[in-house]
Amino acid sequence: MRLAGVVLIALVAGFLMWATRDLPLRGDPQSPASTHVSVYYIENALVDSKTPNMVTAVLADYRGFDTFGEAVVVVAAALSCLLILLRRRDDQGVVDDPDERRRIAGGADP
Amino acid sequence: MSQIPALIPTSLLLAALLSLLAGLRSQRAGHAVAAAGIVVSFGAALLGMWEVVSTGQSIRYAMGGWIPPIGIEFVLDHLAAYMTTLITFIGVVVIFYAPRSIRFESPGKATFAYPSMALLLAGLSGMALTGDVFNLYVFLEIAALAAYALLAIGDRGGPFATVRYLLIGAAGGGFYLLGVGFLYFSAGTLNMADLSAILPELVENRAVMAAAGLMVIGLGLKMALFPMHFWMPDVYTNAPSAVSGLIAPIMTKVSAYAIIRLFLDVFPPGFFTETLPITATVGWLSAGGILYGSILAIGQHDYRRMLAYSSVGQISYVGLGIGLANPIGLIGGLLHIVNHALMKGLLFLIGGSVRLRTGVTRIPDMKGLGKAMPWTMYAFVIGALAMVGIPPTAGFFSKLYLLIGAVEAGAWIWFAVIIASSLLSAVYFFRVTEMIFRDPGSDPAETSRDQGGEKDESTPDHPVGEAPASMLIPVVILAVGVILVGVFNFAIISALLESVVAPLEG
Amino acid sequence: MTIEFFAGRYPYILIAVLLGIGLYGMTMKRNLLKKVIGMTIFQTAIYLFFIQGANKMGATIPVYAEELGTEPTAYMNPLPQVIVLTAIVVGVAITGVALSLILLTYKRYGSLDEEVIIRRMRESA
Amino acid sequence: MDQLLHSAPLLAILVSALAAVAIPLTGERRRNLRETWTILASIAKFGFVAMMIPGVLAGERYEMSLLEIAPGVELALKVDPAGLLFATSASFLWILTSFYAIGYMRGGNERKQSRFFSMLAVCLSATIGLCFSANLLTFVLFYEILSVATYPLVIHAGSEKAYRIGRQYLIYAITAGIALVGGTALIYGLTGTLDFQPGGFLEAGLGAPMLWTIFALFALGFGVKAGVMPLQSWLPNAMIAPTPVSALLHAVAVVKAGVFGFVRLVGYVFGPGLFGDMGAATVLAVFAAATILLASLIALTKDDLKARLAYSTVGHLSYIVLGVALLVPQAMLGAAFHMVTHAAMKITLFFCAGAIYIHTGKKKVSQLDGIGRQMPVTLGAFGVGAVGLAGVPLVGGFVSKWYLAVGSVDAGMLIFLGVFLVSGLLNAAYLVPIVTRAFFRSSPEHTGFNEASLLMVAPIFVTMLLSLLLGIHPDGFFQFFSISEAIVEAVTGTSFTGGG
Amino acid sequence: MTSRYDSVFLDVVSRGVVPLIQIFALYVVTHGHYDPGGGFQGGVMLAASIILLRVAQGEESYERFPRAAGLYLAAFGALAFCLLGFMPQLFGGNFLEYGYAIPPMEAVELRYWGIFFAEVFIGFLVWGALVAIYDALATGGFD
Repeated sequence: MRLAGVVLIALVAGFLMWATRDLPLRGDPQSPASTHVSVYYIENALVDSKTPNMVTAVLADYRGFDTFGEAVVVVAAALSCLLILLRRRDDQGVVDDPDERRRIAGGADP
Repeated sequence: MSQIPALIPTSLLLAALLSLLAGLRSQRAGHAVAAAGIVVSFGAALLGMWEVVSTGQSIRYAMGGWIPPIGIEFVLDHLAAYMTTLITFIGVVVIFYAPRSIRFESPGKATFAYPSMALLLAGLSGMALTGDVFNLYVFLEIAALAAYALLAIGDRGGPFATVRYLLIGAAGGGFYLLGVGFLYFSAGTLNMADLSAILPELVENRAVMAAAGLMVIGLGLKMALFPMHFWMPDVYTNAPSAVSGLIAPIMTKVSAYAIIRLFLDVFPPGFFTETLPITATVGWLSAGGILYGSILAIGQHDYRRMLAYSSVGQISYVGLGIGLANPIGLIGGLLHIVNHALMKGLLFLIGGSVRLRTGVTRIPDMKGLGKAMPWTMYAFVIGALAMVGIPPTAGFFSKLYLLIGAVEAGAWIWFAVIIASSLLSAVYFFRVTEMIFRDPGSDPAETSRDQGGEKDESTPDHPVGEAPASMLIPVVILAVGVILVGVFNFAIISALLESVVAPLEG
Repeated sequence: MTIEFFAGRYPYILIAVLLGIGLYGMTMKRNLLKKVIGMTIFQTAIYLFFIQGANKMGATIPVYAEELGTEPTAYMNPLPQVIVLTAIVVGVAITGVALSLILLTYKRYGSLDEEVIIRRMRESA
Repeated sequence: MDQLLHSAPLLAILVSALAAVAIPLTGERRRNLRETWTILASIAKFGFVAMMIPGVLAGERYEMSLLEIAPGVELALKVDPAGLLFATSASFLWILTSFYAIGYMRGGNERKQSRFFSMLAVCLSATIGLCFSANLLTFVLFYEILSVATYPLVIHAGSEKAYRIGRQYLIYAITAGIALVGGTALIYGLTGTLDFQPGGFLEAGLGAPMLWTIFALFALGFGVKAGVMPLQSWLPNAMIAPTPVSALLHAVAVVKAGVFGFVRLVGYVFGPGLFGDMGAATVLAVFAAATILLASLIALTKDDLKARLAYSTVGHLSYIVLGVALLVPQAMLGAAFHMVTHAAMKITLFFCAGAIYIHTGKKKVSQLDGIGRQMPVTLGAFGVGAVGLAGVPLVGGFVSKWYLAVGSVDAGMLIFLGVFLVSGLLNAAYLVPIVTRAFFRSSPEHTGFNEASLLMVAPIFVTMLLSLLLGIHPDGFFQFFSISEAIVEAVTGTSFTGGG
Repeated sequence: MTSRYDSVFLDVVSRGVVPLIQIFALYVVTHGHYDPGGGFQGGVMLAASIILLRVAQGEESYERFPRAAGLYLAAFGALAFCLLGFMPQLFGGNFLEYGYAIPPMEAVELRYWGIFFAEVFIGFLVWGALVAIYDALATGGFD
């Protein structure tokens, strides 16, 4: 089982190495990634938003929606940690009281 | 320019944040805000669907006004309209169901649960709408984070089950991101439309093949494709019912949807079928998953665990639709997304109602509930019939299309698998149906068999009755939905799905 | 397999190895915390993959400099950096949630060993 | 009126569906009102069905398409002679069964009566729906609804045994249903159409393996309901259901749905020509013939009255299947007509069995000595039904058996003629002694005239009269014989010059 | 003296270091246009300063930075970012299309400020969220 796992992982790593044959060489300035969309960012960041730092321009403007999503991820993480770890005494009763649980379980909607 | 595509996820995000702030003051206010936001986004999704269907054009929305591929694009096309409507609809139903159930099953967690639900829906609808492969990853993780938290707040085993899910989910997200990397470094863009223009020249490129493989593996992990499903039963067994009712119907489906989107809209035609045998692989794994899930579901004593195993099988139907890769098969798979969402949501919510009233989660203990909770149980029967695939419920038609697709593809083994699994699901669902409509207490020997599952100590001292209105109405809505989708399935197909599968024709 | 091949591609190989190590930690280790560490290594490998792809020989950081103008080859590719930034934040978020879950698991079962936890789960059920 | 006539197929289906909803809503407390719904619905349904008979005989085909349920396949209704024949007999007998069931349920003080009447109405809706289905998908749809809706009726008793039998019933029914869905998908995938065509629409070009697969799936699907051996074992067990159910569903509606499926399959999907050429007809005929003989033999051994009748049903259903499988016009005519005559006679017998049970608590044949003196009308009707099933002239069974026998001679298969004759004798052997015991042996228990309630006796009397009428003047009652002829004409293209 | 270890060194050093960290963090947040940096990086630093306080001073730190503050900060930051995204929609732009935010102003200028505020909001958000995560973890969780 353990061996099978190691073999599988080795296969994944080997697969990646196999696939990198067709990736651009390290630092190739003519790679597709460096010649297609990114050129626009480099050439226009300053013109479009007076921002010399292209990373910031891409981050907050061109792909601002990613960043917005990312911000939501952070909030979601905080919210998740609180949800997992904390318990709030609800404004509608004490939470661990069996009587309260029974009250919630029975009867119609409050 | 129509603002609808942006409105669907952002109204949910806004609702989540406001609900969080309001919830810190009053739990009820928090719920109201979250519910309002979900209803608004459901309205937006309906409007968007109306617009797409009536014009026949997809709505393209450039985020931040940057024309793709410079910026991020949201695309509300037929398929996305289909998914967002489904996602937000399930959201609406569950959010109204949730308060009572969450307060009972996860005391003290309600305040943060509603914003998390809204975030989950936002993430999923964002995944459905985005036209950018990296943006999809971001929304995938929003949905995943919210889901981890929501799934963990149920029973005792919840956190541990969720850690395992989280590790799988992180691996899935990681593989997907790695695939995005391979794609980006080969093609130089992240926009789906742009990619589909560039990739045909790169068909022989190993990196592109690796990208496709990695992305599908990643999404496959997320969608619980057999044999990567093993986290699912534990997670659903320990999650609060309202959460299972929200997550089980839509979460895995959206990952399946993402695979379909890659298959149809990103990679060149034939890439997933001929260059790399991805659809066939997905299909075979799904065929295994269908049998595995259906067989294991039979042996379960815990209602939720049974549903979880059945989910393993049911999500595989969608996978099988992908595997068939012909128009009618894929229509079957896509239709099954909606069908299964409604059925599984219905069944999980019913489990929650039963638990609220009786504290029971094990099937042998459900004896005689037909008398005590007649409406809920009739809804269960509808759900069970749909699961088995009895007309005119929704389940019948998706299976029929899958069967037809299997015939057209000449996939006789898959044909046999679908038929066999229908039989198997008949076995496990009628077992429950029979149990709930029996007279209670006629056979004490059967109730004392004990293994697995938790029975709450707080056995009810009140007479067990019908679920409260806030939980009954959502259940009834879903039950009616199951039938309506079945009867009017062709309207859905001709309005939305036929144009989706059009690239596969000829 | 020439020297140039390795010269141009050694980062990929290293990254693949790192990824393998991370995966090994995630799947083979029994301790939940070690699994999370493995997950972090796995994610790091992915960040590195993006970062090395942003690299251009002889280019500088993507902050506009008067003397370089807007010559695309003079700056590194900003987009992967943005992606990595986002991915890192996502990774941190996941790690935070994972730690919370592990904390609660430990509280309930008194162990971080997966098999021990599973055994205790069975016992209590 | 014309408008009404053209929407009659749909109305006939909907009216009982409506009743099915109204019945539980009315509830147990106002049971007279609840029973009114059943009666009204059954009469209305029969009215809707019957009003189409003249038109259909004149060559009119009432068609309706409701909505598209799959690409190129609509939920469509089409009234043709075959469907009409079945629909008329089922809906007419529902009226009688309704009265009878009210008497039965009240007499026996049964539980969950609302569910019972409601589900019965659903079953009838489904039956009429499948009669009028214009294509295979609509047919399968109603067929599955019928299977599932029968389940609550089977487990009606609520005992452990009833649940066990219900489970068995469901396994059979669901397997059959899924086989049908599979077959339907197969046909659609291969041909792209599912519409029934008189004379069939499948092509020999599909190749033998594919045709045989289709046949196997459908034979499994219909064979279960039609009780063709070796798929019959659920049917005798299902007799645990209340007698009105056994009478109407397990002697007429449900099981005939399977037989009717074979009619559709042979006549409207494969077409007699292709069905005969590929050799499936012979296979089906052999199975049916074996079923006839075996079921009759088993029936002889059964002491439980309903079990004996159940095996008799198994045998007689195979008469029809055999008649269809012989593929010659005369045999098909006999088969079609036997659907009606068997329905009339068998429902009489079941009604009698139920009346005896409710009135005296007797279930076994050996307990019936002398009961004829106590319940002469019931047992008299039983006698008529019994001799009719045996094929004695002047009762309906004779006419249909005559044509079946003639047909087997026409087909040149004298062995099947032998089967018919032997089984006729066996029929007489297992049914007639019941009557003779009842009337000619005496028992101290049964003295003095003491019939079951009028609600039960009246339907028995009516069905008995119907059986006789069908034998004396086959075309006299709603022109069943003419309709049967029309079916055969449509399927085979032969025309009959005169009536029977 | 309520710090956990009652160490003068710890107390003094933390008191001294925290403001420095925070000032540098604010610089990083606001100077993202010109240098590597921005809301995420600066926000993390801000959070780090608070966490340092928490570690060094224990209970006392809750008086300076209350338990609930993290969550509020995160929620308000995200909310502000969200509203920033909605603002252009009021004037006919798309979501996050800063160029439309305030019609009379020049689009380039608006984008500049849009980026700036986005970074600032993100800074607050990350600050609050990370502190909230730390606080939640530090409680050990309620079972």
